[in-house]
Amino acid sequence: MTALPSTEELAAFRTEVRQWLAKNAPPKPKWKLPDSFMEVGTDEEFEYLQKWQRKVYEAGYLGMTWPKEYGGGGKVAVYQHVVDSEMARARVPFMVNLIGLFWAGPTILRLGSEAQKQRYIPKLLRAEEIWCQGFSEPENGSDLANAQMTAVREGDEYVLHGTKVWTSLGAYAHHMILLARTDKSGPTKYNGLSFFLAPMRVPNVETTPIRKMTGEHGFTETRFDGARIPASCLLGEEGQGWNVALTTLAFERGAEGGQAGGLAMVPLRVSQVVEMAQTVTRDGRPAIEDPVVRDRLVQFAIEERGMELCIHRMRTPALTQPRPFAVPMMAKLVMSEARRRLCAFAVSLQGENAKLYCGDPDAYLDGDFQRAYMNAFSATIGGGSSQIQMNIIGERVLGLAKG
Amino acid sequence: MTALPSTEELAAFRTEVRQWLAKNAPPKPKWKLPDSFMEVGTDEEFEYLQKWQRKVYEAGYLGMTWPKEYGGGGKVAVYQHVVDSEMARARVPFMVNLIGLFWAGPTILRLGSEAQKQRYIPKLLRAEEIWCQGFSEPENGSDLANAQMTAVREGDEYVLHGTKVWTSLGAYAHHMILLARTDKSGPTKYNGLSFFLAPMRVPNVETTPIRKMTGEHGFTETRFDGARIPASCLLGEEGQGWNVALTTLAFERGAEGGQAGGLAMVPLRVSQVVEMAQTVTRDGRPAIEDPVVRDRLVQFAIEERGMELCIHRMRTPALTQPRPFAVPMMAKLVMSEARRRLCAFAVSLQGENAKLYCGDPDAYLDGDFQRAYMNAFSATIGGGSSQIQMNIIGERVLGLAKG
Amino acid sequence: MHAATLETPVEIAYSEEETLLMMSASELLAKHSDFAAVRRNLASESGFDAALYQQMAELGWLGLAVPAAHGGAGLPVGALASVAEPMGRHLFASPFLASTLASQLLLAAGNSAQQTTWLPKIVRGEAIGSIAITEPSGSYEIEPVSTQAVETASGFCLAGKKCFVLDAAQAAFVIVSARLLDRSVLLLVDAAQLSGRIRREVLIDETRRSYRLDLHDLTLPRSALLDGGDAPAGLAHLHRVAWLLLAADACGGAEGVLQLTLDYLKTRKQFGKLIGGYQALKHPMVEIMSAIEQGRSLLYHAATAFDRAQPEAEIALRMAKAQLGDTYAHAVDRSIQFHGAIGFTYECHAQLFFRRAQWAQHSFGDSLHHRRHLGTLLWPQPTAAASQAR
Amino acid sequence: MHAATLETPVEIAYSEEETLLMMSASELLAKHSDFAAVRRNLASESGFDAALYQQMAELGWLGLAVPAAHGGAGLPVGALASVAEPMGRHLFASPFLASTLASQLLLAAGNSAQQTTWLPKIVRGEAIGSIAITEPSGSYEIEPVSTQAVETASGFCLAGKKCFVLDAAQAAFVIVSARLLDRSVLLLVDAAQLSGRIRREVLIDETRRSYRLDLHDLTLPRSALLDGGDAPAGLAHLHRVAWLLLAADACGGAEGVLQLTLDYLKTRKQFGKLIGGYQALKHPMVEIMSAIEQGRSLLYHAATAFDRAQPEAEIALRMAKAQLGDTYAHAVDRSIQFHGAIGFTYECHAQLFFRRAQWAQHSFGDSLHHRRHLGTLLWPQPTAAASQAR
Repeated sequence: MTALPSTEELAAFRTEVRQWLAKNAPPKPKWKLPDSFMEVGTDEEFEYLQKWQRKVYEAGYLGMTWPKEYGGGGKVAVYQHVVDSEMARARVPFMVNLIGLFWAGPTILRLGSEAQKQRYIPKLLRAEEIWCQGFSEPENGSDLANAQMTAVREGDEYVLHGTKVWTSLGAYAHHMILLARTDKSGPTKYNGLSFFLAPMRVPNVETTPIRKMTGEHGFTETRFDGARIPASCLLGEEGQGWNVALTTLAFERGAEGGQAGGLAMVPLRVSQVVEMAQTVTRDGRPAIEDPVVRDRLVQFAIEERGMELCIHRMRTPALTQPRPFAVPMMAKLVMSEARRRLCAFAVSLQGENAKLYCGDPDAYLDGDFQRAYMNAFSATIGGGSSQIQMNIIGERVLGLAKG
Repeated sequence: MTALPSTEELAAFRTEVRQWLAKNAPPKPKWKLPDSFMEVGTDEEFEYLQKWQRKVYEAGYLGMTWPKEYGGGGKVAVYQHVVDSEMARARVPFMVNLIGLFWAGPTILRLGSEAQKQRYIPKLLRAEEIWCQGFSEPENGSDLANAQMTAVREGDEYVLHGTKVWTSLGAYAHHMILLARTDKSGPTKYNGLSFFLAPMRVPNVETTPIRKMTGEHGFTETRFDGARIPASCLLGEEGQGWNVALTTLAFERGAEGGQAGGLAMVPLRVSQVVEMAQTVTRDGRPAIEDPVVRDRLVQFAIEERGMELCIHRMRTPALTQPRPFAVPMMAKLVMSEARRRLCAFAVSLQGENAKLYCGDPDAYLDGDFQRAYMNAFSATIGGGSSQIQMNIIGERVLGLAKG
Repeated sequence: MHAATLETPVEIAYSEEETLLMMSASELLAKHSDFAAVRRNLASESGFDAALYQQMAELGWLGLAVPAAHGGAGLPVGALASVAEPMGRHLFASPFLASTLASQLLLAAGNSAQQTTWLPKIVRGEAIGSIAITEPSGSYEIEPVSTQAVETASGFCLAGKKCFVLDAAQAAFVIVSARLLDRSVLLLVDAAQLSGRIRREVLIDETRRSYRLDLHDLTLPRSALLDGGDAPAGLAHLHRVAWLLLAADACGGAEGVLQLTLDYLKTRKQFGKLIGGYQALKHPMVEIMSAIEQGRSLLYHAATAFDRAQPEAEIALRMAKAQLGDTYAHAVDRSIQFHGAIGFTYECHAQLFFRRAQWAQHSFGDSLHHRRHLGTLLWPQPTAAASQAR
Repeated sequence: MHAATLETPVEIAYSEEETLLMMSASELLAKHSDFAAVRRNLASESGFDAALYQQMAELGWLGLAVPAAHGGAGLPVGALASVAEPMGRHLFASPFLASTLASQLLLAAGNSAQQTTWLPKIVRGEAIGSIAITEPSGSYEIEPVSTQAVETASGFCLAGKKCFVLDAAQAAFVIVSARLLDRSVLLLVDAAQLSGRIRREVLIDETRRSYRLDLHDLTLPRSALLDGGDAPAGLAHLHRVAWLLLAADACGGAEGVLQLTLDYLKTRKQFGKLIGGYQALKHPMVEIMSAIEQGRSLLYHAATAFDRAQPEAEIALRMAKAQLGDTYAHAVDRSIQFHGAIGFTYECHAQLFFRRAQWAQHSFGDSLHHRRHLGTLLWPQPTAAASQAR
């Protein structure tokens, strides 16, 4: 680790990043950019985003905190924070290999073998190999430990049987992190699970696209029907899969740092909705002139800034007492719920035109907010629904009893 | 039962009631009238209200549906509805013996012996004997079936040991309906409970006033320390107390009709808050002129009218499908929560003066709304908290699983 | 006086005829508009089942509030809610809404010839009528009308655009609002004249079909003018009918999505328990149910009060529309969430209700719009008392 | 430009001195302002513990943001939040608020003689100062001031009433706002002159003491005038200080009542289970915690930005006040409810927070008031763009 940069060094770095982004931000595509990695549904979307991630990586702006020997930058975290905030500010596209950068990568770096780190990390950063996640199964949406997929060891291989569902990027991924049952005789459902870095492009793995409520495609169902994968894909020890998964979940829920950085989705800012409220009219006058609309917009702005400032406050440990983990644990819940409410509100400002949808030439911003409202549920449902998040926070942060 | 009255008969009756109320409504007292029977804390309050109930009863406007042989009016329910709505309209005081009229009385009429009906009902209607309720115990607020008070049969008496708490009118009551354990050997907590019509004014019954958050007194804790009560006070059979209590709870929760009528509390109408909003200023202009205040007042008005109309809709069974019991079951929850929110909002309209409290000569309406906000919790907590109500409704009306 | 409006006694009075109508409509639609049927219609160009529409005509639904003289049943307008609510409940879309609005506008403002020509055909299901009053601004207000009409030697010439014209591609005629000098007028446009002037809109609600109309340089004969009544009054009546029908649609829809969600909560298990047992799901469902119960009561009152004097009827209608628009929107939002990942799929029926709720909320005024008007109706601003106080 | 204000980079910068101050204040108040001590003070006439107040003076809390020249520590105003938050956390009331507001007003508008006379005494705890700016209308706005000042031969003569004058009965002086011809002025009134003119108010918050002042025919010498600075600017500064202090009080109080509630939810059992395990209680507690975390961040940012240029500082302060006022009010409401019947008693400490939250919310602007001003600061109405569009 290098030393902490001075304020001047950081300011200079911020300027450099800003300039780079101004010069290198990808041109707006002709088609509608997905709202997040979970919405990537066509080849052209995928390729455009893959190219963008590679460009960011090659500029040295991704995986900045990861070890140099695996392709990372070996820098302190504050540099990546600067990059991420500048990318949000510049509203450039998100990183397509998000599961690799945020969840699979950190897990491999924490618990993987030296061979695994060398094998997977560099290609992951370069978006050369895309990752997806196989935790949910059709009968077990939230109850991950109840995985029914089986993995049977046969020589140097494991044979997989079962189905994973809600797999974002399932059609493009090279690897899937997944939980499978290697032993059914354990005393509880938590025993006998193993964690694999499973290749997707082997025989007997079949992905079926699932159509989302927006009408678009985005995720898949993945069937493993006797697929054979090398035993070297096992991460950690056989039977210790639940503990590995908990590590991944801690990364996913933001309770642990160590992600490679980059944007997870194009953030929706209150100021964009304000801009719309200044543009569209409600009953003949700009929506922004309605005092009730103003009151609600201000409230959204307060909450947005409150959450943003929480991230800042975390940098001064003395100001995080008595709940140092509250902010990282609550970020996903608060931000995804705020986004859902803000999208719904943004739609409502459009008057009769709120009924238009993407593709209609007269829809405001091509129906961006209408679609974004629907897509907002992917974050309030996926990765542990808001209800599950509240259980977790209530129990782990507030110390309340389990239900 | 007499036949249903014609529209003309009803209209004439309504006029008669209205005239009677105009003439007989009690004069406004010098002191502050309690918000509901749960708030009665002084002798002068009690006597004033007792006198008022007797007057209403003697005019034939209370217990109108109850059998004539026990002092009731033997009429169809619609007459009592007219009286009740006119009393609400005239904003006259509530009935002090509410537990008798609404819960104890209907339970006795449904399940009591002939002797019990004759003994208790007439005096109850006349407010000659006041009733209170002993369901809650210090360790069992919501979990009524877990009552720990014991009743041991000795000859023609039962000997009571234990403590009841949150007893409204505890200091004035002559009788308490209570649950006590007559047998501890039952397989579940529901077995071995018995239901008593226990006299309060016998040796070894001690009531201690509890001070409410408003600063006033209103309810008591009642200790039974070997109190002996006649065996004839048992309602129903020994050991069947839980079933009797369920009947009482059905009355309390409004799931069953048969109450004697009268007002349970002085209702808080949105129009009163509107009146205030037209009177008080916020930042120099009448509060009603603030568009955000107007928006919220309208929403309160919509919900108030919606609930009021629900009561009307119940009269046409075809319009109550598919949930005929939804409205009676939800009324307490909806109305008590609406009252709490409306009170809080009413306080907030007063600007800096919202900080003044009852007794300050400059407080708006002597701080009525400030106190009413605090008292509003008695209804969202008492008689089954809102959270418990939602469980009950979710399970019994919507058919959802128990938690 | 104004606060007293809030204290005006309210009531619900439904005739046996109306409750029977509601029950038979519910039965018919439950049978013919199940989810499979709804999804079949999503894909079709017209969006509806013509045979079923004909059946509705035979049942008299298209003439419920049309006088007997024109072949209708002559019931009060409020009776329309009795069929509109089950339609919402079963996500049923057909030209019923368009034709009913058109026939009500003809009754309010059309002349005798126009009424005699079109009403019997609408009632018999032989012709579909529609209305074109919404403009690109998306305003919920009746005024101002931007579309211009200019008087010519032979009639009128129009300029302007109209949006969300329901079923225009199937309609035999469309009634258009326009401004002629300083007054609003209504003009009946024959379908033949719309050729090349209509574009199907891409709607969030895939059960509906609506179109954008380009009226530029459209010439109409003098006989196109609806001169049997006051046009502004006709437009006001039209809005009131639309509020009732959309509140009813929202009421039925909210109930439909409540049932859909309950069905899921009663069968889906997680962590070994039925998810409906979790308070985080159970309690919001109770709150939604309560809101629906209140909304239904407001709806039936609005239907009862439809023909009452103003502002009583307007207050009742706007309250129902506001409450049910919000309730439906909230119910579908929670339905998606509580279905979990399944709820996020196109396959899950929750999205059908979700999209339809957007239509109900944003047609003819959302809740914020109606609350603002209700405030004005209940407490004119600034109040007389307040002005004196200053 | 205006929407960009929302995009202005924000930060929290706390010196080690400030965080240490916060920690030591927390420790001291946890020890000396436990619930027993708070309840003892409720019953006393003055409402505070004079010995403890002296100790605060010795620790320098009364001069944190007073320049060293007057005996203070010379820290930025933002540092006041570091002691005000723990005071809210422990329901601590003392003349700290009154004296701090008075000293800030003296610094902003007083002349050198007034500052030299009073500031050292305030800092040493020898004199309590207070301010009288609120009037019977209860308005949160600085303007208009209704109290009239008339110039006389020897000075001024006042007419008007002031409310919510903190600790007036204990104060050595009170600074009064008044209107002199067409401008606002500030006048320093010696305690001796208030005899017979003050009445203690009955407050919902029993930890506070405030008084109503009758200024009718009160004559003041010419030297009473604060003429060391612009009075309106002084009043604006005073409001900003009050927003910071009350936001901090609300932040601490919300945290205090959160902890009180959590303690109960972790020990109370019903139906054989700890009630904190029920989602109906657990989830709202998580939401309250999230709101507090956001509010704290807004508070620390407001403290950081206090001396920034306008409108940046004002936006930061009003956001903190609005968010924390609402959060505190909601947290106490739920605390009462979740304590069940116990929560409804005077004995339960929840009511102490409940009453104090009412004070915090309704002093110097509730959330609705601040959101309205924030709207104006962020998006002046009507916007230039909008006007052009029409």
